[in-house]
Amino acid sequence: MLLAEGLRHAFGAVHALDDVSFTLQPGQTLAVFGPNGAGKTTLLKVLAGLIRPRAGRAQIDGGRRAVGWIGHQPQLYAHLTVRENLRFWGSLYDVPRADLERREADLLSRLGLNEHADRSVRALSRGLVQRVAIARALIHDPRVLLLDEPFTGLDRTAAEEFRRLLAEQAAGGRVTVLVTHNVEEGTELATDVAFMRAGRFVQRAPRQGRGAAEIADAYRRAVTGA
Amino acid sequence: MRLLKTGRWITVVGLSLLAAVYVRALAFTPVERTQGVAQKIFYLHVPAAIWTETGMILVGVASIFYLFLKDPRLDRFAEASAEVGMLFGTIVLTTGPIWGKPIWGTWWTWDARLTLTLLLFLMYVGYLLLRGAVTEPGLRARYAAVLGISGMCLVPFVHLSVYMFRTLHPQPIVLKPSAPSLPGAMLATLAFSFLVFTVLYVGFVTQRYALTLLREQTEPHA
Amino acid sequence: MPENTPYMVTAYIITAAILIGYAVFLYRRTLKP
Amino acid sequence: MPDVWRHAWLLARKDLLIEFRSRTAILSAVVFTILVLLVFNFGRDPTAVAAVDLAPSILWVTFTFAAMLALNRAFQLELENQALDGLLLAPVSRSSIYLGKLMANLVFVATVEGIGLPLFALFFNVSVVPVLGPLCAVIALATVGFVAVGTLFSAMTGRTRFAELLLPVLLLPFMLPPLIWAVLATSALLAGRPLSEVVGWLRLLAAFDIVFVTLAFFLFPATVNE
Repeated sequence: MLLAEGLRHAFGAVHALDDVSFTLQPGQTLAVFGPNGAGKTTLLKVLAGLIRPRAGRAQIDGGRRAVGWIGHQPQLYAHLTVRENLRFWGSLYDVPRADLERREADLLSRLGLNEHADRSVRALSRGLVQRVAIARALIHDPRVLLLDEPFTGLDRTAAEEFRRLLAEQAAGGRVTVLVTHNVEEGTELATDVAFMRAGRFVQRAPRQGRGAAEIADAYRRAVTGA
Repeated sequence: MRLLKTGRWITVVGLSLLAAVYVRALAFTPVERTQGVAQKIFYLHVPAAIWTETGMILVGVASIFYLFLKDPRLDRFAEASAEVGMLFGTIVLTTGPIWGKPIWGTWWTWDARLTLTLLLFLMYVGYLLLRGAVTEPGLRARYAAVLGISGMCLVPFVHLSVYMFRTLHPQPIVLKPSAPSLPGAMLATLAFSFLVFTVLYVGFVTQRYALTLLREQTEPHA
Repeated sequence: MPENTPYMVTAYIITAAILIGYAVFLYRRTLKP
Repeated sequence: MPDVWRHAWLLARKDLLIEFRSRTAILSAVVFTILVLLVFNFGRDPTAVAAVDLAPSILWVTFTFAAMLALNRAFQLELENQALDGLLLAPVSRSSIYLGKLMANLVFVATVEGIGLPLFALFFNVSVVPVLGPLCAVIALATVGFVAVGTLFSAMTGRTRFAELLLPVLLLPFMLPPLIWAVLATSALLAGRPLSEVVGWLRLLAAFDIVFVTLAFFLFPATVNE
């Protein structure tokens, strides 16, 4: 379960977060759309505990141990192999050795990375690296998944495949918060949608099966206040 | 704006007192027997050196409080104190060799006070360079605070290493724990000069602080 | 000890120059931040 | 506390694994050390200056450069792919990241020194063996001093624009006290002076290390926490 209550944060005079509150239950995926600089990444960083908010509270059951992060930067060590990366990040989250090996094998096969397991990350294509990033974010079986513009830098097919993997492997049974400025990419995954501008939720509503086009339209109306 | 005015006033008072100290040191203080007239540089060199060091310690103290309180005023003060400290360091590093030449025959001597001031000067340069290299205000303030605290903690070690290294400096006349062996008149002039440098430090820091404040208000960052 | 005088005079002038210079520098900078 | 050390060791092992796999940095540092030793050797007129007089300075200039090389790259690995954010997300205390990086840097510099010292003794036929024990103590203590402060500063300069230039400027004043004591201790040792003279400098070096490792341990979080 994820709870955000009255979150406020500012960098000097710029208001990154202006009283943001919401709660998410397991299985829910909130997609947050907003222009660049609306405070989306700050929101994610506050939820993940990277930034201490000026006011308000962000609370995740299980604390930092239960948070997985996938961003446009894969947060992997290029010189290490895929397996070494997973082993290293897993051990940082104090995953016991036996579980670590089992989860590693399971993730590698589910994400189709078996034949790349012993290649160094540097040698992999952008699409494959994103898959390793998913594996890295799931190695410690997090209850909450935070996605910061994960589709950037992926071509159409890779993005499509990446979204499929996210839907199947990642989002199931977890609380997920996806942040992006590109409405098309985020809509399929979302169970709830929120529009954010200047650090505030201008609108938040369940998706109710609305397609990307409808959401984009609602987004334009909400953000421009038309 | 009020701060700026007070800063200017204090500086004006400081500069006029400086003229008074010049007159007093040159005309009304007896000439020292062994070093002759060159000894009069002592009245400027020593107070400037004291404030160069005090400036660094104040930067360190302000930085410690900044890390706990995250109050931008402390960060602005630290920056101002560093810049003014470096200014006084320049005075020490120019008057020092000028004083050393006639007395010891060499422009640069590895004596305790000069080496210490040289190191302090390098720390100030590093501090201001670091501030210049980081644009994001919050990050810059935290980095500067970390460096400021480290700088302050280094000062005692510099004292240790410099005094142990062979020093040509005549035993520190005034700061000796036993009675200062400086005749009354000279000691009074030195105290007066120290007061002047204190006033100047306060005046400069206030103005420099107000300048940063003005700059932040006129073009707030995007 | 007349031959020491030029050193002393130079030092005094430099110190005054630095202090007054910085005061003027600050004054001008605070006029247009 | 044990967790801090365990996580630190994980981080250090990862750094060393990468370092000794790519080996470019360690080899270039060693070659650089040899180059500096050679330059001193040919730059000296053997008849005029006895090797022993110049030896301490040569040794410490070489080791200072080796330390500087290591420190310039200290956080390079973390900056690729934003791996540092990954570390900050993990339930790992910020100070253990510092300790891990400190250990990795110390091993790196110690390796270069381990190769540089015998070469130094060879090129300048300085009898190092009789005083090897205390000499290694001096080297170890001084190196910990440089690297402790250097690791803290490289965490800051790594992300600025001209990192390579800024680190030496920031570090220079902090290297001088340990350098002065190390050079004095080394020259006393090489000149065959009794051990009692050297103990004073060793104690100063130890004091410097304790103060600055502790200081860096508590200051490092401030460089990464927002």
